[in-house]
Amino acid sequence: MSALSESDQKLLERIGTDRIAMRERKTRRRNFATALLFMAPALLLVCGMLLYPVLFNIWLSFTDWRKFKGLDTFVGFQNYKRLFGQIYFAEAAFNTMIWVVASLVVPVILGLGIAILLRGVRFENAFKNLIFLPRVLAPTAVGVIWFYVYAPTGLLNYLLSLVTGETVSVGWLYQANTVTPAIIATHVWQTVGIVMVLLLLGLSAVPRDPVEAAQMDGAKPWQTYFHVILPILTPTLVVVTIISVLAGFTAFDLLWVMGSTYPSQRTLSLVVFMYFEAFQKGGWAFGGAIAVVIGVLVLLVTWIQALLQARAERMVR
Amino acid sequence: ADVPLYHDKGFWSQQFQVVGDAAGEKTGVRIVQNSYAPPEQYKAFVQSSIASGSPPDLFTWWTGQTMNELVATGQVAPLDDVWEKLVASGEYDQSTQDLFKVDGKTYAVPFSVARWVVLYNKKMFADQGLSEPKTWEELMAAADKLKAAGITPFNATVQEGWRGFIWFSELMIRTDPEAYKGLFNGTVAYDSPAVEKVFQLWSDMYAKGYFTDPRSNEEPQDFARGKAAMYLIGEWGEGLVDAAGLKPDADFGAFIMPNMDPKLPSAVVVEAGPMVVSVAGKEKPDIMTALNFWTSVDGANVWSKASGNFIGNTKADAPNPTVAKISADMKTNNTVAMQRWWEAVPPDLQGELVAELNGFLLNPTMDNAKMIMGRMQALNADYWEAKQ
Amino acid sequence: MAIALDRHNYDAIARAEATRRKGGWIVLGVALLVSLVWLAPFYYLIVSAFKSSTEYAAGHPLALPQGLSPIVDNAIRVWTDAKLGWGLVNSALYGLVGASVAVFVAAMAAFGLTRLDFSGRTFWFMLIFSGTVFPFQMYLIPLFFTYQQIGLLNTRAGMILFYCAICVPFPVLVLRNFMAGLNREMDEAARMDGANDWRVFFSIVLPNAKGPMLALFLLQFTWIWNDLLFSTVLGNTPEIRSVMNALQVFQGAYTSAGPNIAMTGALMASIPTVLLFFILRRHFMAGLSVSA
Amino acid sequence: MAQVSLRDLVKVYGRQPAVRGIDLDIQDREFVVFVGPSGCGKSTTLRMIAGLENISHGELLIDGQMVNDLPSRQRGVAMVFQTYALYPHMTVRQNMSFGLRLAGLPKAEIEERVARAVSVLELGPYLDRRPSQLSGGQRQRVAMGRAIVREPKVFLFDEPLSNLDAKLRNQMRIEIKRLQKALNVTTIYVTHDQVEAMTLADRIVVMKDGLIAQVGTPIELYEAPANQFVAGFIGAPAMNFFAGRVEAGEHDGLVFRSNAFDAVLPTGRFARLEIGRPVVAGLRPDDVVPVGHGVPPTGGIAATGIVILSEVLGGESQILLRLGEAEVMAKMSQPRPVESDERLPLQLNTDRLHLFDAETGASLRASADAR
Amino acid sequence: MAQVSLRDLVKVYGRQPAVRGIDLDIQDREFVVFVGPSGCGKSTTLRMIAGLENISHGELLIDGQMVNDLPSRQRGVAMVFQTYALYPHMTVRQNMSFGLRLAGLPKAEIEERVARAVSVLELGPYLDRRPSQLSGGQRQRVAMGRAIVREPKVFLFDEPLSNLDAKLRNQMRIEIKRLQKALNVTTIYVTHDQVEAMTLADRIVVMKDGLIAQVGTPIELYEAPANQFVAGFIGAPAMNFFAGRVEAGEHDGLVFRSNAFDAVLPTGRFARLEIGRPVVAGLRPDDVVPVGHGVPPTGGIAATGIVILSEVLGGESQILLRLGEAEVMAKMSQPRPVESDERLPLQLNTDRLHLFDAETGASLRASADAR
Ligand SMILES: Nc1ncnc2c1ncn2[C@@H]1O[C@H](COP(=O)(O)OP(=O)(O)OP(=O)(O)O)[C@@H](O)[C@H]1O
Ligand SMILES: Nc1ncnc2c1ncn2[C@@H]1O[C@H](COP(=O)(O)OP(=O)(O)OP(=O)(O)O)[C@@H](O)[C@H]1O
Ligand SMILES: [Mg+2]
Ligand SMILES: [Mg+2]
Repeated sequence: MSALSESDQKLLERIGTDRIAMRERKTRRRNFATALLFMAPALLLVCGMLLYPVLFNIWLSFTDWRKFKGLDTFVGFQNYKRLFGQIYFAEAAFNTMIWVVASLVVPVILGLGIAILLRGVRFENAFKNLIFLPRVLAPTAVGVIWFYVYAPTGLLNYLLSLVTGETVSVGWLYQANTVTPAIIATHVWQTVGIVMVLLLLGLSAVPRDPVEAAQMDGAKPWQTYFHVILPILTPTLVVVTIISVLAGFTAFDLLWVMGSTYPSQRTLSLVVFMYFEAFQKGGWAFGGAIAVVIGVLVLLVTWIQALLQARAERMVR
Repeated sequence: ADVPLYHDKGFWSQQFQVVGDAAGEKTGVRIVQNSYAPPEQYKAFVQSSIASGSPPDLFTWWTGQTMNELVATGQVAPLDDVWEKLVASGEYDQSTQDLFKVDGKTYAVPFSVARWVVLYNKKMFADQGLSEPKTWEELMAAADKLKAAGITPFNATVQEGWRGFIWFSELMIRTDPEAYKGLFNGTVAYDSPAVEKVFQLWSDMYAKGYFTDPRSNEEPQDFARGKAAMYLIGEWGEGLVDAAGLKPDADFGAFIMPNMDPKLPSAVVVEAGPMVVSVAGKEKPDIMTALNFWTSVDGANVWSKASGNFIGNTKADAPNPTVAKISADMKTNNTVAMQRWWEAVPPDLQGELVAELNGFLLNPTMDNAKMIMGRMQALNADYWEAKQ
Repeated sequence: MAIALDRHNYDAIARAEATRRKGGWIVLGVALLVSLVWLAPFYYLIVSAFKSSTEYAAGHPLALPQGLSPIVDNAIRVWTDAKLGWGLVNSALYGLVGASVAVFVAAMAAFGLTRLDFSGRTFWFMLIFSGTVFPFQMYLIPLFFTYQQIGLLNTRAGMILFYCAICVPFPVLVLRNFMAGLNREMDEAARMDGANDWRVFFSIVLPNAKGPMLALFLLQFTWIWNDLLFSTVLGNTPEIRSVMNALQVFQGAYTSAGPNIAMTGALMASIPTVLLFFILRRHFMAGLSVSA
Repeated sequence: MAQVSLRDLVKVYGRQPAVRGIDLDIQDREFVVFVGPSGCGKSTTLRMIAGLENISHGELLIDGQMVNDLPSRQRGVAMVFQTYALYPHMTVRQNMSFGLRLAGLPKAEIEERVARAVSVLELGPYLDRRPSQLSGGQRQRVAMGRAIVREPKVFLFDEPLSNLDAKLRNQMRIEIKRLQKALNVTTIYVTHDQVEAMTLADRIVVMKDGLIAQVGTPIELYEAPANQFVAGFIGAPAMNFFAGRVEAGEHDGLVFRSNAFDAVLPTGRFARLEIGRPVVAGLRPDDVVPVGHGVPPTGGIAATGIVILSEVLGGESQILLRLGEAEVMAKMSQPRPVESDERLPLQLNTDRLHLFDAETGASLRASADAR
Repeated sequence: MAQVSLRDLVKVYGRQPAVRGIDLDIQDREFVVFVGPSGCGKSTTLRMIAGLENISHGELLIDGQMVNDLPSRQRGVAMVFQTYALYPHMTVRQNMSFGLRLAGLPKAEIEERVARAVSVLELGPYLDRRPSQLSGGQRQRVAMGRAIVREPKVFLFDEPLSNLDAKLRNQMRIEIKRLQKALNVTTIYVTHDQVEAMTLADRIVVMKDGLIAQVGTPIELYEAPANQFVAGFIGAPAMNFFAGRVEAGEHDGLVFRSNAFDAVLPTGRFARLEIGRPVVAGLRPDDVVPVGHGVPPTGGIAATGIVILSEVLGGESQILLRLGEAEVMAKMSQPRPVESDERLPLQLNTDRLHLFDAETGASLRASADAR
């Protein structure tokens, strides 16, 4: 707000700012009371069912609650100390990072590629629906399907046999070097659809004119994409990126179902690790500590998102 | 009156209910089964209800260390009075009662007592002119002969992620039962010579091609399809093979695996499924009525007919030919019951150790075995050290 | 005024132009190839569900089933073993009630947040939205024990209550953006027409948010339907558990349902959402467009 | 059918004044138009009258009753919004009857009132359409219909035509004029289009920076703007301005001298003229007449302009000229083609000269309300 | 600096023709404006020239070379879009230099060209701003700058001013005119604003339904419209039309007779007139002169109109009158207030009467290109 001119200051003095402020406050208070009524159900649900558990979780991560023992003793950072000292934790954290990065990079690049490919192609809608379809399947069902696709006698090996001409029986989900890529591929198969649809929506919202202007300016199609369309698409890309990252962080169902035969399943990601420690071994407090660590990481990412998004929007709008 | 029975054996819930209904008819106290899945959730449910001081009256649990932990809470009732009558009536053996003892008191009745035996394909054995092996040498000879005929001798997989210990514990028992027991209280290390010997043996058997692809997810079906001639599994597996199309007695038989050292007493792994009663439940007559029906000959018959499971009542009908045969074999050989590795090992180590064993199945070389032994022992040592 | 509009045979020109324009075939080819990759698992799923256990083991994965009868056996096995009937009923109940209550509650909150002028709106929004910022895993343990204590564990009410709550924040975000974009003068017109706040909400804003609300309902319904994590933790008895949870039976330690059974289960559990998607896919896509 | 009085109306947003004190009496059945540049506070004033904004200070009276604290619905006002603000999910009929239904009027009465408005506005064929199925002009009419059926005491319009294209805007402007004549309701109309203001208003209120710059009939504002701002704002093309000073002329007369032209100042037309005073003279393009085109002014002075640019508009053209050192816009009726750099003889109708104080911009006319 | 020739240009969308066959030769350095109602195919034609749409049929020649199949970048054309189409993520400088950078011009040259355009367009202070930080007029100038720096042979404009408000539109119109004069580049300009067309064009192309209705200089179109459509489209307020028929008059002359007025038809002005022929007469509002206002026409007939509505615009007013049974728009200069229903004596300048065939709308003038 610009500084007030002298005459405005006089005006304010004449009419008295306090009375105005009071009147505005009264209006706002009345509005607030009404708004609170409208928000009440949502607030109750969210606070009671979502925020309370989060606080509870943070508290319990500082206790030594396990198995049959009640929730009473406060042990400070002991769980965290134990956690950070564990080699399984390091492994799970590392794998989570791989997950996050892969489920960010691959679906976004692939989704963008497919979106560009499909734009305006004949039967665009049919293709779009097909690629989106896995998204409405439950991850559990997807996990079951792909579990058998990857089985030693499953579809993938069969197809590879057809290609190579000899029998292939790789145990994709049994080996350390293939299990993560295999599950990531499934994750990608499931999530590319939504990424693609979001990007297509973004692309269709890219105004036609700057693209045509670039064409007039002498840009070849790829230059148009690179110099004009993608920069304009940045806000959508940021949204998509963040959706992908969060999906990567919290992915559980696929890892649970598809990793069930992998000897070191609990190290596949932090979430699986937490589930093991808490529910398999009854280490509630310890599991709670892992959950808090995941929470902190997710908040960090969300925060970065907010920054990126603000920047991207400032750039384009 | 209805009494609830909580369990995590969803696949047997109908069968449980058959018994429950029969109890209702016979005694007026109907058992209503409540099934939970998966097991982790079930454990969490029981653990938290105990933590809050209100455990279910009647529920299934696990034997071994898991049972010890439960008993330690003081919230389940000893059932020695019940057992006194059961043993006195001659329906149950003392050895069966021993399966449920913690510090001298008995805390459970069985809903299943399954021996871990070798199922074998009778046709394959007949084709190769083989009969039930009585000694380790005969077993190995049979394996060699089968192998030579292009038949894989043994079926073993990592299906569902928990099966890795089966052969490990069996081989431990067949070679060094004392060391086997020592594994469970920290006195024998997982990288001790006794264990290494087992891994060597196991690895050699793999090297000879004795085992099927560990990555199959259709273990019982594989056996039924003739992918292997022998299948080491709990007696409850009989029903699965049956369902997969191979008929007991006619198509396949069962025997207890012989010991490597013939001087050792005959032994078999017994997996017992315990059913426990809370302290409060013990005071309720209906609960005890239900429990009594469950363990009675009538109850056992209904259950075995419905589920194919043996609960240890020797006066009851054997649920299937396999159980009958094994019971008879045990009697003749004075076979002793051994605790299953899964129940015997501290629960906190179960998951991690069995994962390592699965890792061996997938890469059964001695090099890998050495690494695995090291890692298992590291976990084991940590655990016992923390226990001090 | 008659200017001769038919100087040419424009149909002929259009046809000539269409033949002149080539290309597009390559793109179409690539698109077909990509969609084959997407289709293969579905094909695999469906043919597997049509095979008996022996048939599955005998033939190669892509082989067509020999008959239609195995699917009936498979389906019956899935239905009885998993008590799928309950699962379907429960999931439908949770999905319908949870998603519709959540979306309506969210609409109310979004109205309060966007159409009424008061200070600190961002704070209140963040408070509601913070419900989904944390990873879902953080809710598990506390909810489980709290539910256990207050007797909500393994009750339909408990399941519905939770699904209502977890499905609120995202719709609030979307509807807040949507309602903020609605013409405010419309409210003012209604107020000048004599409407109070509730009237404005029910008669003016709500009817106009129908589109996104339906889309959100669909998204949240599928989410609830597909959820495994919470349904395994909060509702585990056969009468309470959801369809996805019911399918877990085929992963139990003592069962050995073969791939054909497991895949039949996956297929049966997926049919409702897939059907819903095909019938209402335009609304699904619309939902995505408001969320982006 | 009401008088509306604004007494020192002030609106402050936060600490920023948007309306700085408006005093105005609007007569019963009067059509008052607020004009002014963007951001000058027109809409804010209107919205205070409508009851959509709190009044920070001052009083608003409708028919003598203080209504500052009455909600909109009790003020007897109806408003037509720039965006029409139709309810998109209701049909035309429902849109128009919504307010009446809320008021709980009997069904028959509602139907009758709607029917009357529909026939006035010729909306018959569209009654069951949704707003999205209507053209811009039709929507505009529905918005008016919605206001009409409520039979308000005061009509408020906030730039109701600015979303229409030029042709439609002209047409709807005429319709609004006709309607107001027929209904005879006090009307306050906000626009920033001066053609609308000129053609519709009984009185125009020109606003600037939250204050009234001048109130008057269209002709008054055109002929006798009270200050340079109004002079420049009203009339298209805009008035030409020339900075200069007042100097002594022959016969005790005064002369305006600038780098464009010198003109003898008619006696009696201006007041408070001192010699040497810096002033700004204003001359409308209509008063810069190329010789031989249009009505030659009876008085005035001759001059020669050099054509910079000419724009033919058909029946007339607008010509930008260099006159001395200044640029001047002239209007040529019955136009002929002119070339760039052509020297064009002009007659400047200095009888109609305006003079403004160079500093304050206030008009120096003898009597500001003389025609 | 190029000639552009359109030879029977056709565009068909799907099966729907948008442009139905356009023949036109545009001279080097000529400023040609396409006007016409919405949807008549103006933009489509322009976009075919730009290379943004495939040409369905016909030939497009630039400097005699057939360019139908050349991509835009090889045609030497530059375009200014209605929405400006600036790259939102680039600064003004980057926007302007983008095309040059793509073309791989040396840095120094790029900078020089941009600097030149910037100084012409007075964009200096905004070079490092993003489009979102600019006002409408500034964006418009950047869009022009982007076209200028490429030094194209042909400039294309698609309604470049329609997103600006009235004041700015006038201002930018003059700037465009100045710029084109300075740069001297063949220019094709699309608008549906006839003031823009009249003021900017060397020649106007009036389009209707995908065809050319008339091509000519602004004055030609105004004075001698080739058909009723052009007559009604060009000129504001629009020409008044009167349906009537040709009848025999005194001295072997012919008379136009309608329910508004009768007029003797000047000999020689019209061709192909048979007695009894149904025709439409056209008379511009400028030629309906209230007696005592404006230049009294030398010829013409007297009549009396009844005022329906008058709109004062300051220096003139537009008056809607009832004349006989028809409604007529008249222009009154040096206006005085008139009342509704006032009887207003008029002079109709029937010397400037237009006649059109009632059926085809074609002009019945003796020589369509005579002034
Ligand atoms: N809600 C608000 N909060 C703060 N300032 C406001 C608000 N509404 C308007 N203003 C400010 O008040 C001043 C007057 O705004 P108003 O909308 O009345 O202008 P206007 O004359 O209607 O302009 P326009 O012709 O652009 O509609 C402007 O400076 C504007 O920025
Ligand atoms: N991409 C397209 N697909 C189908 N029809 C189109 C397309 N673009 C334009 N048209 C149609 O072609 C006709 C001419 O459109 P065009 O945009 O050239 O009109 P215009 O004269 O520029 O109108 P305006 O003044 O509204 O811009 C219209 O009927 C329009 O609907
Ligand atoms: Mg406004
Ligand atoms: Mg256009």
